[in-house]
Amino acid sequence: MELVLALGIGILTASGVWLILRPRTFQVILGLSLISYAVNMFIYAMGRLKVDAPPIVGSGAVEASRYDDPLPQALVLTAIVISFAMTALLLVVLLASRGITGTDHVDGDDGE
Amino acid sequence: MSIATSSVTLWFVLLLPFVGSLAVAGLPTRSRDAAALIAGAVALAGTVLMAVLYPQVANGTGLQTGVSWLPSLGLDIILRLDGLTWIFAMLVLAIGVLVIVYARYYMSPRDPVPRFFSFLLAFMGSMLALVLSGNLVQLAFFWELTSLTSFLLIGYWHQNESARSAARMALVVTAAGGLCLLVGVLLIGKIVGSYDLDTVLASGDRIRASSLYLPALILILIGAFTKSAQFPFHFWLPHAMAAPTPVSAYLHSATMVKAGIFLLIRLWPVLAGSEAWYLIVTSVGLITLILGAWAAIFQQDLKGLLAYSTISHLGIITLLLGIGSPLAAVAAIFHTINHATFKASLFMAAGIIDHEAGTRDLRKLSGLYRFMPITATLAMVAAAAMAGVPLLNGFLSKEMLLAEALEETNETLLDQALPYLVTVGLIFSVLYSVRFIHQSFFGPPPTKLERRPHEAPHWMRLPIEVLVLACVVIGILPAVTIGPFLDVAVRAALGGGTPEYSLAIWHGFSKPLLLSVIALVLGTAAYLVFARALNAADAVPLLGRLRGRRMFDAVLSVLVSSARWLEDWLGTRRLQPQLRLMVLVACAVALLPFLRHGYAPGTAPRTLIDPGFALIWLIGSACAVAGAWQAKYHRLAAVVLVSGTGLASCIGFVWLSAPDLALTQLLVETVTTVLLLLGLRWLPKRLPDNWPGKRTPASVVLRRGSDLLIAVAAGAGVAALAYAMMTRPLPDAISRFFLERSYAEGGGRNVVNVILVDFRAFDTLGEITVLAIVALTVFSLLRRFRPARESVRDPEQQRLQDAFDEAHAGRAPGDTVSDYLVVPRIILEWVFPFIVVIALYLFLRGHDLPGGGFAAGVAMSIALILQYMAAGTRSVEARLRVRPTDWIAAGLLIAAATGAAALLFDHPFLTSWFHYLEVPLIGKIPLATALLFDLGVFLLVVGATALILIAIAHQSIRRPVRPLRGGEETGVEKR
Amino acid sequence: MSGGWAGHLIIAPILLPLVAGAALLLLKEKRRTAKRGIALGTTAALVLLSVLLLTRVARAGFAGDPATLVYRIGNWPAPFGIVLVLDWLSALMLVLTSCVGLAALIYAATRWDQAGPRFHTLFLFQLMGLNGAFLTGDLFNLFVFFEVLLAASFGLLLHGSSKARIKAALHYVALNVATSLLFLIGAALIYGVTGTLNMAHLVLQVAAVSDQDLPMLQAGMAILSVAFLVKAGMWPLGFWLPRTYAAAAPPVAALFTILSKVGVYAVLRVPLLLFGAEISRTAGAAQQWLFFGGVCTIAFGIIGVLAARRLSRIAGYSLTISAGTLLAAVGAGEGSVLAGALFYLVSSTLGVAAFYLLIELVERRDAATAVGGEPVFDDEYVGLMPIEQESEVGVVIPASVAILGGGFAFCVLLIAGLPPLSGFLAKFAMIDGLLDLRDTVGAPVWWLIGLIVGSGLATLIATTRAGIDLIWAPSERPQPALRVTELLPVGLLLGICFALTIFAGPAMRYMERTSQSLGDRHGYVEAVLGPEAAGR
Amino acid sequence: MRRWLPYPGLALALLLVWLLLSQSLSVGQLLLGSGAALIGSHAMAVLRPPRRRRVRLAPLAKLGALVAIDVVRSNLAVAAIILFPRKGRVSGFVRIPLELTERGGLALLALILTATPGTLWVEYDQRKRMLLLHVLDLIDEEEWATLIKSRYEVLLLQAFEA
Amino acid sequence: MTTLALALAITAAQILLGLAVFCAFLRMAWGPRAQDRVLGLDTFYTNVMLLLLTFGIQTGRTLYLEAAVIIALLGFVGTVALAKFLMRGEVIE
Amino acid sequence: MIQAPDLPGWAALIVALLVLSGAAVTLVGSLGLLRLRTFYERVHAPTLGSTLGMALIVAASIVCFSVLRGRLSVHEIVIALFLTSTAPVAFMLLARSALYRDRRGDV
Ligand code: NA
Ligand code: NA
Repeated sequence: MELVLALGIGILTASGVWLILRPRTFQVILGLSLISYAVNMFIYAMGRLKVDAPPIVGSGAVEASRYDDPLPQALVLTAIVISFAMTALLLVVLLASRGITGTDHVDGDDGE
Repeated sequence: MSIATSSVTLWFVLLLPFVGSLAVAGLPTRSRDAAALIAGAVALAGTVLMAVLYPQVANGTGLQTGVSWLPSLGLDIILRLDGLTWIFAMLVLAIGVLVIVYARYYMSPRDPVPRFFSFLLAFMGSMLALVLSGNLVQLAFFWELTSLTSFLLIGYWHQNESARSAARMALVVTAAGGLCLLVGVLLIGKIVGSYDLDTVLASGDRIRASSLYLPALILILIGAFTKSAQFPFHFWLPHAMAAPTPVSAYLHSATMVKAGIFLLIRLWPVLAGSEAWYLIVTSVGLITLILGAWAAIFQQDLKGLLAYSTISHLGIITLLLGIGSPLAAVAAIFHTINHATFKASLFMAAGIIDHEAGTRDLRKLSGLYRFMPITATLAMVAAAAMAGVPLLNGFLSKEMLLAEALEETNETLLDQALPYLVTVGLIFSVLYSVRFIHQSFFGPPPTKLERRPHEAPHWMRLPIEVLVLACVVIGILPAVTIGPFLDVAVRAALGGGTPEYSLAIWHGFSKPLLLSVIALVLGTAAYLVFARALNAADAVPLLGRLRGRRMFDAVLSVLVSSARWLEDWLGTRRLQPQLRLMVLVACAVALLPFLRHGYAPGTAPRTLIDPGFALIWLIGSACAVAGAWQAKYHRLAAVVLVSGTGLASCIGFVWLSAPDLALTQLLVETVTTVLLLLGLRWLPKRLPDNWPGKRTPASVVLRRGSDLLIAVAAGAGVAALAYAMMTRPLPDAISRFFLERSYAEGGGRNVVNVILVDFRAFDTLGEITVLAIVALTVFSLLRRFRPARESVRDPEQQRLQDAFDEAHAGRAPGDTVSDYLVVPRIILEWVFPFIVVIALYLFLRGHDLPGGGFAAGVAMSIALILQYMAAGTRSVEARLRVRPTDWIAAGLLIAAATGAAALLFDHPFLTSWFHYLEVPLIGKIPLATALLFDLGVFLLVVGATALILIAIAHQSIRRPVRPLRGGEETGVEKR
Repeated sequence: MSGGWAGHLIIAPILLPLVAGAALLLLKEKRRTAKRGIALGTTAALVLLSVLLLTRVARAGFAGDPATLVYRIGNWPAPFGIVLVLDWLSALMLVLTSCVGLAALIYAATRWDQAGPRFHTLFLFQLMGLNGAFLTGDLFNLFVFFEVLLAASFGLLLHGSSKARIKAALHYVALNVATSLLFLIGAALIYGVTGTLNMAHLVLQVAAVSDQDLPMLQAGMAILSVAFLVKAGMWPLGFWLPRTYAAAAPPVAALFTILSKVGVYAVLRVPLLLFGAEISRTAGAAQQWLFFGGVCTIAFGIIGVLAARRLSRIAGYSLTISAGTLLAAVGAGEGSVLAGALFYLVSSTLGVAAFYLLIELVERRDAATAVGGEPVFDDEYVGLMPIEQESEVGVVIPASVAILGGGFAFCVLLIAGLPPLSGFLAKFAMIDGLLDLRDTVGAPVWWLIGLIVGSGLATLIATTRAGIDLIWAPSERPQPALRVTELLPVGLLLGICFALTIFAGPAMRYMERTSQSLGDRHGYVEAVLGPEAAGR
Repeated sequence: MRRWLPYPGLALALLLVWLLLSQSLSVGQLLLGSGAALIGSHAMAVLRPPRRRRVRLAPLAKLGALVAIDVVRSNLAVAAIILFPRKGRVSGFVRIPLELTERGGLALLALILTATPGTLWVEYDQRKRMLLLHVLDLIDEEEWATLIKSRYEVLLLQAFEA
Repeated sequence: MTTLALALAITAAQILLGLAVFCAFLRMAWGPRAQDRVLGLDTFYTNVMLLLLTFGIQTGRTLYLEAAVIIALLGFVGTVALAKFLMRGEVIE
Repeated sequence: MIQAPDLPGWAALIVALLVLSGAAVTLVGSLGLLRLRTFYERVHAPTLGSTLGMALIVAASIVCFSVLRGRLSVHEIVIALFLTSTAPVAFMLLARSALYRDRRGDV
C-alpha cells in the first residue's frame, strides 16, 4: 500500500511540475493544484499509513498506537485551506493579468 | 594650558566647522555676507585655537583625546595632535580662512552661497578630522567623508553638465580608493592587532614582515593615489576644475589632494623602506610628475594648467616619499607646505583673471598686466615659486628633491635614471610656469575679451597677498619662519629616524643647483621657441588619446553594458526558467544527502494492498496525467480531470483514516471547481497555434523534453522520499500527547479538530487570517479589474441564445436561459435549506466527529453559490443581502476575542476552557470556548469564500461607464 | 503563566494588528480619517511595544540573566503546543519591522492608502504576519505566518493595481505558492523523521536521529532551505525580487524591505539552529553552500545594480546584495562576521526602505500614471486623487530639491556602506570579522571582502548615474510638491540610522549578543523546554 | 405561526434529516435539530417567501410506489441495453405538451423522469408548456407521451393543482 | 467463515466499483466532447460515493458515511457549474 | 485490507448479495458510459448507479448497521434522499447544454 501511495504522490507531483513549467497561466494554476494534492498526501504520509484507525477517541484511556497520527492530518487541513486561498488569489491575478496584457502567457507577452 | 583644556579645545576646533556648516545651511538662500562671516569666523577661530595648541606639540609630546565609539571592534574616535597633524591642520584652517575671504568676493550673490559655505565648512571639518585621526578606521571614515563633501563642492554648479559629471567622477574614483584604503587599514589593523595609530606606528617591522604587507600596501596606496591624483588615477582632477575657483584653491592645492600625501607621510614609518614601496611609489610619483607637467604645458585653460601642474607637483611629493630616505621625507613634507601656498595663490589669481577677463583661455588672454598689475605681480611671484626660482619657497624644496634624486638609494635602473627624469619634469614645470605668466600678463592688450578687466577688490587680493608673502618669506628665511614648525612636523612624522637637515638657501655650488639652473634655462628657452606652437595645440601630444575622462566613461559604460549582458545571461525575467530553477535546485539539494549516505526504504512492516483504494488512487493519478496532457488546449477537460484527482485524494483520505481531510478536501474541491470555471470565462477561448502549419521548432521540443525530465525527476524524488518515510517506524514524539489529552483536556473526541481549535489553534487563527487577506485582496483587485477586450462582451453562447430568442416569434430575450434553469432552479432552492442544516450539523459535531467550522463554512458558501448559479447575481442579491466583509471581520474578531478572553484570567492567549453542563432532560452538554473559536472560523470562511466567489461573479454584471470601443454593443448591455 | 499583563506582552505584536485590522473592516470605505488614525495608532503602539520588548531582552541579557522569553500559547506545555520565543534576534526584528512599518504607513497616509480599497487592513495584517514569523518557535506555525505575510504582501503588491504590478504579482504569487509547497514538503519530512515541530524540541530530536534516517532529515532541511532562500532572494532563486519590489507602490516597497529579510531570518532560525556546528555530521557542507550562494548572490546583485536603469531596480538589487551578504556571513560561520552582518541587515533595511520612499518623491512626475487612468466600469474603485487636487496637508516645502538631494545622498551612503552612516560601520565590522577568517577559510574570504567592497562601489556608481541627473540636472518641471508627512518617514528612517551610527557601540554589542545567542542552541532549548530537557 | 415557522413541512423534513444524521432521538438532539430546522426554513423563506398552498399526500404516495417499480424495471431494461446491444434500437427526443404548471409538480416530474433510467428531462418551454424528453429506447413517441401523462402527470395534477 | 465471505464480497464489490470509476475516468479522459467529460466526472462522484458506503460497511463504522452524505448533497455542484458553463459561457450571470 | 464486520450468517449473506448486486448494477451503468454511442444515450447510463445501484448498497448498509447495533439504523436514507434529488439536476442541465452545443444557432 505504501508503494501505491508513494507512486501516486510521485505521479501527481510529476504532472504538476510539468504543468507549472508550461507557459500558460491556466496550466500553472492547475499544476499548482496538482502539486498541492500531492503535497497534502505527502504530509499525511509523514504520519505513516493506518487504515481504519481514525483519530477519534473514546472517553476512556487512550491507546495511542491504535489511532492514526492526528498531527499530520491537522497540518494537511491547514495546508488545504491555505492552498485553496492561494489558488483563488492566483486565479484572480491571472485574470487581471490576462485582462491588462491581453494574453494568458505567464510573462504577459506571447513570446515563446 | 593643561592637557584637559587642550583636549576640549581640540574637540572644539574639530566640531566647530560641522556646527558652522549646519548653521550656515540654515541661512536663507541669498545671505551671502552672513554665510561668509560665519564661515570665516569659524575658520579663523579654528586657526587661532589651533595656533594656541602649538605649545602642546612643540615639545614633542602631542595631544591625544578620545571617546569610545565601537569598542568591541577597536574603533574609537581618537583625536591625535602631533607636529605633523598640527601643520596639516593649520594648512586646512589657515588656507581655509583665506579661501573663505576670497570666496566671499568670488561667489556671485545670485548663487545659493550659504550652501557653498556650508559644504566648505563640512569639508573643512572632515579634513580636520582626517588629519587628527588617531585610529586608522576613523581615518578611513573621514577620508570618505572628504570625498563626499568634495563631491558636493565640485558639483556646486550642478546646472552645468560638466560639473555634474566631474563631481561624479571625482566621487567614484576617490570613494573607490577610499574603500581600498579601508580594507588596507583593516589589514594593517589585523597585522598589528589594533587600529590605534600609536600602536600601528610602533609596529613597523611587524607590518613589513607580515605576509599581508603587500596587499595592505597596495590597497593603501590605491587609496592615497586616487585622492592625490596620482597616475593612473589622476584624470579626475582636471575635470574637477568645473568647481568654483575657491574650491580648487582649497581642495586641489592645499587640502583634499593632500590627504593622500598626508596618509603616505603618516604611514611612512611603517610602510616605507621596502622594495615594493620604493618601486611602486617612486615610479608612480615619477610618472605623475612627468606626465602632469607635460600635460600642463599644453593646456589652454588656466585652471587646467594649474590642475595638471598640481598633479605634477603631487607627483614630486609622492616621488620623494617613495625614495624612502628620511631626508626625502622631510623634503616631501616641506614641499607639501610650499605647494599649498603657491598653488592656492595661483588658483586664486586664476579666479580673478577669470572674473575680470571673463575667460580662462590662455589664447584669448594677453597683456593683463596693465589692467591688474598687483594681481599680476602676485601671480608672477607664485608662479616663480612653482617654477623653482631661487629666493622662493618652491626653490628650496626643489633643491631637496634634486638632491634626493641624485642620492644613490639602491641599485635599480629607476634610481639611476631618476635625476634625469626629474630634471625633465622640472624643465616642463618651468615651461608651463613661464607660459602661464607670459601668456596672461604680457604681450599686447587682449582683443578677444568681452569686457575690460580691472584690478580685483582689495579684500579679494588679500588672501593671495598673504600666501605670496609666505612664499617669499619662507623662500628667503626658511630656517626662521617655517623651520621650527617643519622640524616639529618632521619629528612627529618620522619619529626616531629624523635626519639632520638644513633649510639654508645656499648650499654652495652643487649638482642639484646645476640641475636647477639647467631646468630654468631650458624651460624658459623652450617656451621662447615653442610659445606659438603651444597656443595652437588642441590636445596633449603623445597623450592625446589618453583622455582620462573618456577612458573613465568608457570603463563605466563597458561595466554597465557587460553588467546588462550578464544580468540577462545569469538572470531571467521569465517565470518558467525561475520555476525550473527552483525545482531543479530543490531536487539537487534533496538528492545530495542520499548520494552521500545512500537511499534505503525502511524496515517497518508494509500495509497490505487494498484493491479498492489502490484502484481509485491510481485512477486519480491517471487523471492527473491526463489533466496535464489536456491543460493547454482543453482547459475544461483539464479542470474536469483535475477534479477527478482531487476526488481520488478525498477517497484516499477516507481510506487512510483521515475523514476530516476527506470532508474538507471534498468541499474545497467543489468550490475550487466553481472558481476555476468562473475564471475560465475571462480567459481567451482558443489558443493561437504557435506554429501554424509548421513543425514545432527543435528548441521547443528540447525544452519540453527537459521539462519532462525535470517533472519526472521531481515526481520520482518525492515518491522515493514518501516511500522511504512511510516504511520507517513512526518516531514517538508529540502526537501521543494529543491523542491522550484530547478528550480529557481538550473536551473533544475528534483529535484532529481539537488540535485545530485548541492545541494548535494559533495555526488556525493564522490560516483564517490568510483566507481573510486573500479574500480582501481578490475583492480589492477586482474592483479595478479590466477584462481583455474580447472578454468584455457576453459569452458567445449567451449572445447566440438571446439572438435566437429575439428572432423567433413568441419568445422574448432570455427565454432560453429561463427555460434552461426553470426546473433546476426550483430544486436548487429546495436543496438550499438542507445544505444549511448540513453545514450547521458539520459545525456542531466537529469537536467530536469529522466536521468543524471550516467544513461548515465552506458548505454554507456552496449553498450560497448554488443559488447564484441557479438564479443569477441580481436576483439573489435582491432577496439576500450578503455582507461578506462583515462576516470576515466578525469571524476574525470572535476568534481573536475568544483567545484573548483567556488573558483576562491571566492565562496565555488561546487557553481553552470547557465544561460539561448538566441540564435536566437534555443531559450533559459540553460548553467549550473552542466551539466559540470555531464559530469565528465558520463565519470567516463563509465570508471569505463568498467574497471571493461573488467578487468574481460580479464581474459579469458590471457596466462600462461608456461603451467600450472595439466591444460590440450587444456585449455591454446586460439584462 | 505569571507576570500579569507584562507576561502577555509577547502576543501583542501579533494580536494588536490582527484585531485592529479586523476592526477596520467594519468601517466603511469612506471613513478614511478614522482608518488612518486607527492604523497609525496601532503601528505607533507596535513601535513602543517592540522597543519595550527589546529593552526587556537587552536588560535581562546584559545583566546576565536569561534573555529569552517564552510564551506558551493555549497554556499547553512546550513541545506540544505552539510557543512564541522572544530572544535577541526576534526582538531586533520586531523593532525593525515596526519602525519600517510606521514610516511606510505615515508615508502612505498622505495619499497612497487611497490607491485601492482595504489598504490599512492589509498593511496591519502584513505586520502581524511578519511579527508572527519572527516570534514563533514552531516550524509549522512559521509556515502559517509565512503564508499570512505572503498573502498580505500579495494584497499590498497589487495595491493600486497597474500593469506592472499585476504582471509582477503573477510571477510573485506563482513562485511563492510553489515555494510554500517546498516549505511544506521540507517541514513534513522533518516531522516524519523527528515526530515534532517545536524548534527547540527539534534540536534534541535532530541530535538523536539515527544514521539511516539522517539523509531523510537532511533532504528535508535542504528542501526547506531552498524555500527560505527563494524568499531571501538568493541567486539563482531570487530573480523575482527586484522586479516585484520595483512594481510595488512606494510605501509597500518600503515595507517589503523587511519581507526580504524574513527568508534570511528563517535561515538563521531553522537550519542554523538545527544544524549547527555541534552536529558535525550535518553541518559543514550546508554552511559552505550557503557561503557560496551568498557570494554568488552578492555578485549577481552587483551586476543587477550596475545594469539597472531605474532607481527602484537599484534598490531591489541592493536588497539582493544585502541578502547575499547576510547569507555569506551566515555561511562564514563566524560570530563576529554575523554580528556585523546583522548590523548591516538593520541599516540596509532602513536605508533601502527610505530609498524606496525617496525614489517616488524624486520621480514624482510619474506617480500619477501608476493608478491607471480613467475608470472603465461604473463601480470601479477610484480612490487616489492627483496630488494637486488634494488640500488636506498642503504644505509645499521650499528648497524641496535640496532636501530630496540630501535625503537621497544619505540613502545612497547608507546602502553603499559609506560614511558617515551606519552602513559603513556594518561593512567595517563584517570585513573586520572576515579578516580573522583568512587563515581558516582562505581565498573565499577575499572574494567576499572584495564583493562587499565592490557592492558599495557599484551602488555608488549606479545611484550617482541615475540620481545625479535626476536631482541635479536643471529641468522644466516644477519643484515637486512634497508634504511634511512624506518627508517625515524618510527622516525617521535615516534618523534611526544616524542614531545607530552615534550609538554604534551599544548597538554592536547587541548584535554580538544576538550572534552569540544564535550559536547557543543549548540556551534556546533550555529556555523553551526547561533545564531538564536541555540536560543540564 | 407563519412568521415563526415558514415552511413547516420543510422544517419537519430538516428535523428528520438532522435526527437521521445524528442517529439519535435524545432530547438534546431534538432541540438542536429543531433549532437547525428553524434556521433552515428561515433560510428558505429568505430565498423564496412562502405561499399558502396545499399539497395532497395520497396521490404522491401512490406516485412514489409507481416510480419505485418503474425505476427498478427501467434499470433492468437499460442494463440489458448496455450489456446486450441490439440492432435497431433508436434513441431520440420526444416533445410532450404538459398541463402541469405548478413549479413543485414540474420539479417532481423532472426528478422522476430523469431519475428513471431510459428517460431524461431535457428542457421545458414555459411559454408553450412543452417538455422535451430524451428516451433511450424510443419505439413510439406517442406511446411515451401518453405513458407519462397518464401515469405521472395525472397524479401530480391531483397532488398539486386540485 | 461468513465474515470472510462477506469480506471477500465487499472487496469484490469495491473492485467492481473501482472498475466503474475507471469507466468514468476513461470517459473523462477521452471525451470526445466536453459534455462527455463532465458526465464522466459526475459518474466518478456517484461511484466513489458508493465505494465509500461499501467502505463503511467493511469497517463497521458510520463515520465514513459523512463524506458520502456530502458527495450525495454537493457532488453535483461541480457538474451543475460545468454544465452551466457549457451552456451559457459563464457560471454565474 | 480484507475485513468485514462480524455479522450473523444470514445478515452477512444479505449484505454480501446487496453489495455485490449494487456494485454490479453500478458497473453496468458505468460500462454504458463507454459502450453507448452518443452522448444523449450515455447520459442515461449513470442513472443506474445513482438509482438502483445506490439503493442496493444503501440497503446493504442499513441491514449491516441495523444488525450490528441491534436497532434500526436508517440514516443512510439521507444519502438516498440527497442523491435522488440532486443527481437528476446535473443530468438535465448537462443534457440541455449538450443539446445547445450540438445545435448551436438552431435550438
Ligand atoms: Na497516517
Ligand atoms: Na433518466
